[in-house]
Amino acid sequence: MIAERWINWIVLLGFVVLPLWALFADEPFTITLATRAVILALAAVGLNIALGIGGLVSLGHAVFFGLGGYAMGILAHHAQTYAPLELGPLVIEGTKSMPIIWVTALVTSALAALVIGLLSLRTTGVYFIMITLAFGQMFFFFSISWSAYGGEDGLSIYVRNDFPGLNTLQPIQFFGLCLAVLCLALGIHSRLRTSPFGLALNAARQAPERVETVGLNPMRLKLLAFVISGALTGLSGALFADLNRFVSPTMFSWQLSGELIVLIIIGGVGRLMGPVIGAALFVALEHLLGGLTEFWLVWLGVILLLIVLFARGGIIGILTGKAGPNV
Amino acid sequence: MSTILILEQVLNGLQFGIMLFLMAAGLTLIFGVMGLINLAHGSLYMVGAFAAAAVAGATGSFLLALAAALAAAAVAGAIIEIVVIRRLYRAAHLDQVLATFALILIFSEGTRWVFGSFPLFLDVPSYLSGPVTLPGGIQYPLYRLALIAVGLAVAVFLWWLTARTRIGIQIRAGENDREMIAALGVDISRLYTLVFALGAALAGLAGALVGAIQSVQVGMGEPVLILAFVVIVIGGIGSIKGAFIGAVLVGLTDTLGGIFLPELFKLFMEPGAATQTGSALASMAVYILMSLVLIWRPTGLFGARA
Amino acid sequence: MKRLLALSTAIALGASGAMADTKIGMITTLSGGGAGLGIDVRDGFMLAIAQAGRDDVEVVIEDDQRKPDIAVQLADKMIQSEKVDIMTGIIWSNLAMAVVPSAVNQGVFYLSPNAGPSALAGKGCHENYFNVAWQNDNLHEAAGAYANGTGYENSFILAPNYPAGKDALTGYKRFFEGEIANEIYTQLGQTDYAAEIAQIRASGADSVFFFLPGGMGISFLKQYADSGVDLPVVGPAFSFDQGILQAVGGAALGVVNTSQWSKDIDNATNAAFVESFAAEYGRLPSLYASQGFDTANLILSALDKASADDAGAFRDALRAADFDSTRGDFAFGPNNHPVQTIYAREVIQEGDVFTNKTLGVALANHSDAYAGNCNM
Amino acid sequence: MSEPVLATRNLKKAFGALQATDDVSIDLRAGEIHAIIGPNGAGKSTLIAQICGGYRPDAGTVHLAGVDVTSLSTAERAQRGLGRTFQISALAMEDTVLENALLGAVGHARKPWRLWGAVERDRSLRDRAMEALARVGIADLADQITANLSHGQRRQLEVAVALTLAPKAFIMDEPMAGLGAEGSKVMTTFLDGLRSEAPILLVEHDMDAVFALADRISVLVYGRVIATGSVEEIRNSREVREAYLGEEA
Repeated sequence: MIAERWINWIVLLGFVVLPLWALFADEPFTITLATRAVILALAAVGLNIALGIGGLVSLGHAVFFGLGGYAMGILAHHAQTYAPLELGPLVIEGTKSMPIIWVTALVTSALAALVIGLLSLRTTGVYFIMITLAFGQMFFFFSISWSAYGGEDGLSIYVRNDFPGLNTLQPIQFFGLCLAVLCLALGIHSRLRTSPFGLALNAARQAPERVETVGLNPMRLKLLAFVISGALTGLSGALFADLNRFVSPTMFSWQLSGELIVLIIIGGVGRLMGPVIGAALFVALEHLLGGLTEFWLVWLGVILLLIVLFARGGIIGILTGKAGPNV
Repeated sequence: MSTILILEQVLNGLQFGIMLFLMAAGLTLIFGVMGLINLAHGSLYMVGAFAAAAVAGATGSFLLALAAALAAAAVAGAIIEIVVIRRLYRAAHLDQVLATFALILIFSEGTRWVFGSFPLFLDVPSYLSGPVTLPGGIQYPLYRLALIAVGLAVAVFLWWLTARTRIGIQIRAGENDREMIAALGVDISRLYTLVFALGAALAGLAGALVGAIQSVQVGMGEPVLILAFVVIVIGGIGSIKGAFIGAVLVGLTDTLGGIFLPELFKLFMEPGAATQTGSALASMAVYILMSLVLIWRPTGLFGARA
Repeated sequence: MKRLLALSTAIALGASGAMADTKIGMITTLSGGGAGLGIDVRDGFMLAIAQAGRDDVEVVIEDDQRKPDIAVQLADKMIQSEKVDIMTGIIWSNLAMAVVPSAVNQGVFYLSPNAGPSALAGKGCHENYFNVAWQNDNLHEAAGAYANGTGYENSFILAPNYPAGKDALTGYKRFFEGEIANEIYTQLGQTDYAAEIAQIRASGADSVFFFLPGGMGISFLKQYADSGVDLPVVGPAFSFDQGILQAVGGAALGVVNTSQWSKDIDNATNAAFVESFAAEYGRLPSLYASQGFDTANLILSALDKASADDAGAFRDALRAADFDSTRGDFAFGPNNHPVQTIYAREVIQEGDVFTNKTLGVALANHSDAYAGNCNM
Repeated sequence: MSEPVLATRNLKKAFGALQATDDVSIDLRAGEIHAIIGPNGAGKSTLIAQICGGYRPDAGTVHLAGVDVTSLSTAERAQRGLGRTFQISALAMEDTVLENALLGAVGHARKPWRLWGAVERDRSLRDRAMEALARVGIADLADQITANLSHGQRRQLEVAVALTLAPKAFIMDEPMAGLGAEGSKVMTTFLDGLRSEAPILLVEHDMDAVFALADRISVLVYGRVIATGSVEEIRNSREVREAYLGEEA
């Protein structure tokens, strides 16, 4: 059995070495794949705060992913058409600057998470799963028929947005930027987990009545976790949109919410690096199996099934021999 | 808009609701008895439709096709219960979601593997095709009336099964307390397989019945699965009565919303924009309904209070 | 089928040495919902490649699962790693919008075998983007023209509430001169049309135009046929192609639909195509298959004149469209979109098989409404 | 006599036809242990839930330190000085013993919104938690996973968490259950000393412990308090013997 700490460092090291190898071997697509894994991992790290620590099984996190994506799409669209966004008296100039887009994505998805959380946290268990799904579906159908920003066709951005001091058009530089953001999010997760808030949140998942009797409100703890979680997933949405230079309603789809959960479970629920390992494996499987057979989704299904049935605690669970938290 | 048209649309809403009920009944039964979230229920619906299309194509008999749908879905249900689901009863909801999500992938692509990528043909039998004239002069397809009748019959059957039979007593006991039915000397795992197969058969029946007027294709189960979940959540998970009322509510909301919301917006917007806005809102309507119900009653209309 | 796949692999293997002069990347939908269309395009395309018997052309095929982000990722792979010269294959407008603009901006040629979003025909046109199928509005416009010719005066029109649906209704209205009884946007993926059919019955229209691709169209036609409403129906070919018709069955009989291709269009290329496709794959070709076939032949004809490395010459060779199309005359307009004849077809039954019979021309030498906005 | 620390006045709660608590008025005075006894189903758990905020009473009030807290939530009552232990352990089973105690310290310090800085490195929180563990005698188990504790050790941890809150009044639901003879003795001694810190409302089935500890006893039968008095008075009450103790005597 291997200590979790070692696994974490090895995985991070892998994310540094592999793209560097790809750079020298002139395999730019490998870098693109790695970037995709990093961004999906970031989305799942966000979800993991709500799901893994707080026990909130949200089947609607695609809402935040999509909002982040559209924050990027809409701002960059207005910048590339030189037509400011007019909201009544408020006129907003479009921008191609990543930091501004990121802040917009964070704030928008945090606000959405606050509202959705306030309404959804009245419910628990399956009802919570389903009400978050319902919010996801609302955003999905709205975005499909919202013709101002392309509806189902989505929005194409012709050139990737800028980050001061970097040439984001270079795959390796954009990858590095995404990896840095992921590391920051992992830092947040790890600090949060051991902080007084994390302790209380973790207890609120396991024994909410205990948390109440020490004078804390479990619902408010979960709400804050949901907001932080939504904001991080929103940020990943903005990066994902920049990776593809494209946003569309599929970012709001319930399958995407499902995939984020899948990533976390593959890696290990509630583990710091669970989502990262899950995302890496998922992207690798998608790429390798997809190359082997048209019916690769069958095999993906079989692999997922085996993980649920025989590998409680995901990959990290297998490697460390310790089952993860019970959600 | 004439009264007759409005009445006809209400009938359409009811009919759509009853179709949803066929799907939701099995889902809520399985959740109520075994506490299992079965995302693969839509796949069983698809299995029923494909089995019916295959048998109808080979024999030309719609009744045989229905029987095949029931049997195929029940068998598929029993198999996945024994092979996979059985290991998940004590697992967290999260594991159930993932495992049954995996089953969707396997069923959908497996079906495409076997039947190919093109939709199959399944038609309304000649003795049920065409419209009939209802009192008030409404022309209504006979087949849709038959669907309503089957749906009501299934509702009565389920009521009878749970309220009046030995199995029903066991099922209700199982909802409350697993140890208790063990104490009653019931073989729990057999009961569970049976209930799961019954729920699957209902989904298969729904798939075959609906497949005759819709498209029998891979992935047909997913949209209706989501709606069925909306239905049982509104009704209160585990409650057959809740599923019925939830289904009718969702059916009416979806149908009438699609018609009246665009008309409503035409009152104060120009027609083209009103149609689009109204339709957009209509597609969100059932989800808005569900969130409102849950905000008002966090365990649905007839769900057990926490 | 297996034989052909083996063949294409052999081409790929043979070409992976120094031989590969031209590399074509095909991104299309081969798994999940809507895979039938992608498979038809691929099979039509590969049939033409196989018939050409060239060993200097390599085709790389990838499955986009109908997901825009996957399509973008595959496009990156083809451009960055495979270094393809030409790309093709995308079925859906939303995926095309995700992939095409950035691909052509990176100097790759893109030939669309199916989607033709208006944004890429007008202001967003590009010298490296060629559409070998149709601009999205074309078949709908032809349906409007056909409705005029038949004397319809009051149409009930419906389509799903998404951009292609709006384009469809706009296209129909652009050519239809009669009244519009009602205009309805249904939900994307909707399966039950009882409410819409009731509205059609009550509307007082004399004809129905609908655009409901895939399973939506199957559901609508079956339910419409069963409802007893007997107004004539017109639609674009998408709900009446060879793959779908067998699933609709008798409900589609007699319905008129518009298409730039039909298997009975009388020319030698088409006859040979229909026969060899059926022989190779054991099924009748669809319009998607014909589009794939034409796309491949267009590429091959251009390669005969110029190497894809010589972008200017190759572009001119493509624009000349000097190949035998399955649909007869084929030329490109100023925005690299087809100028072609669109036919009205009727669904008939030949033995056990439902198929289409050409009725006549709906629109001759038709271009599109956006060409004027294109400044290339 | 000074004002009681905790007082219920005419509490009523019904579930359908069942009157779970019927006009219950109980005082808890500074420095005392007040035991609530009664047969199973007498309404003890419902009474505790109403005192702690789990149920809203149909009628009546709960006062804590002279303030009406009837309309406050469980958390707010805890903040005002109500320390509770559960009959069935409600602990974060995946966490360590220390983490459970730290949770109490976080609650007491009202620091749940600190998102930064490891909780275990916070000296004041850690000291508070360790001190509580030491007082109930499980400091050596601090790094154990709670799920691995014995039943009795979990009871001790329950009490330790309540201690970290430094409450004005303790509500203890069967703290002796599952402790065994030796453990009961230790716990009895501990609670005996604790009453000087804050009074204890004790629900307990272990009659030896009750008689050893209680200053006063209230007897709850069918949701009603049929008697309140000293140990001697309750032992000698004919009514109580008939209704309850009679069967055991």
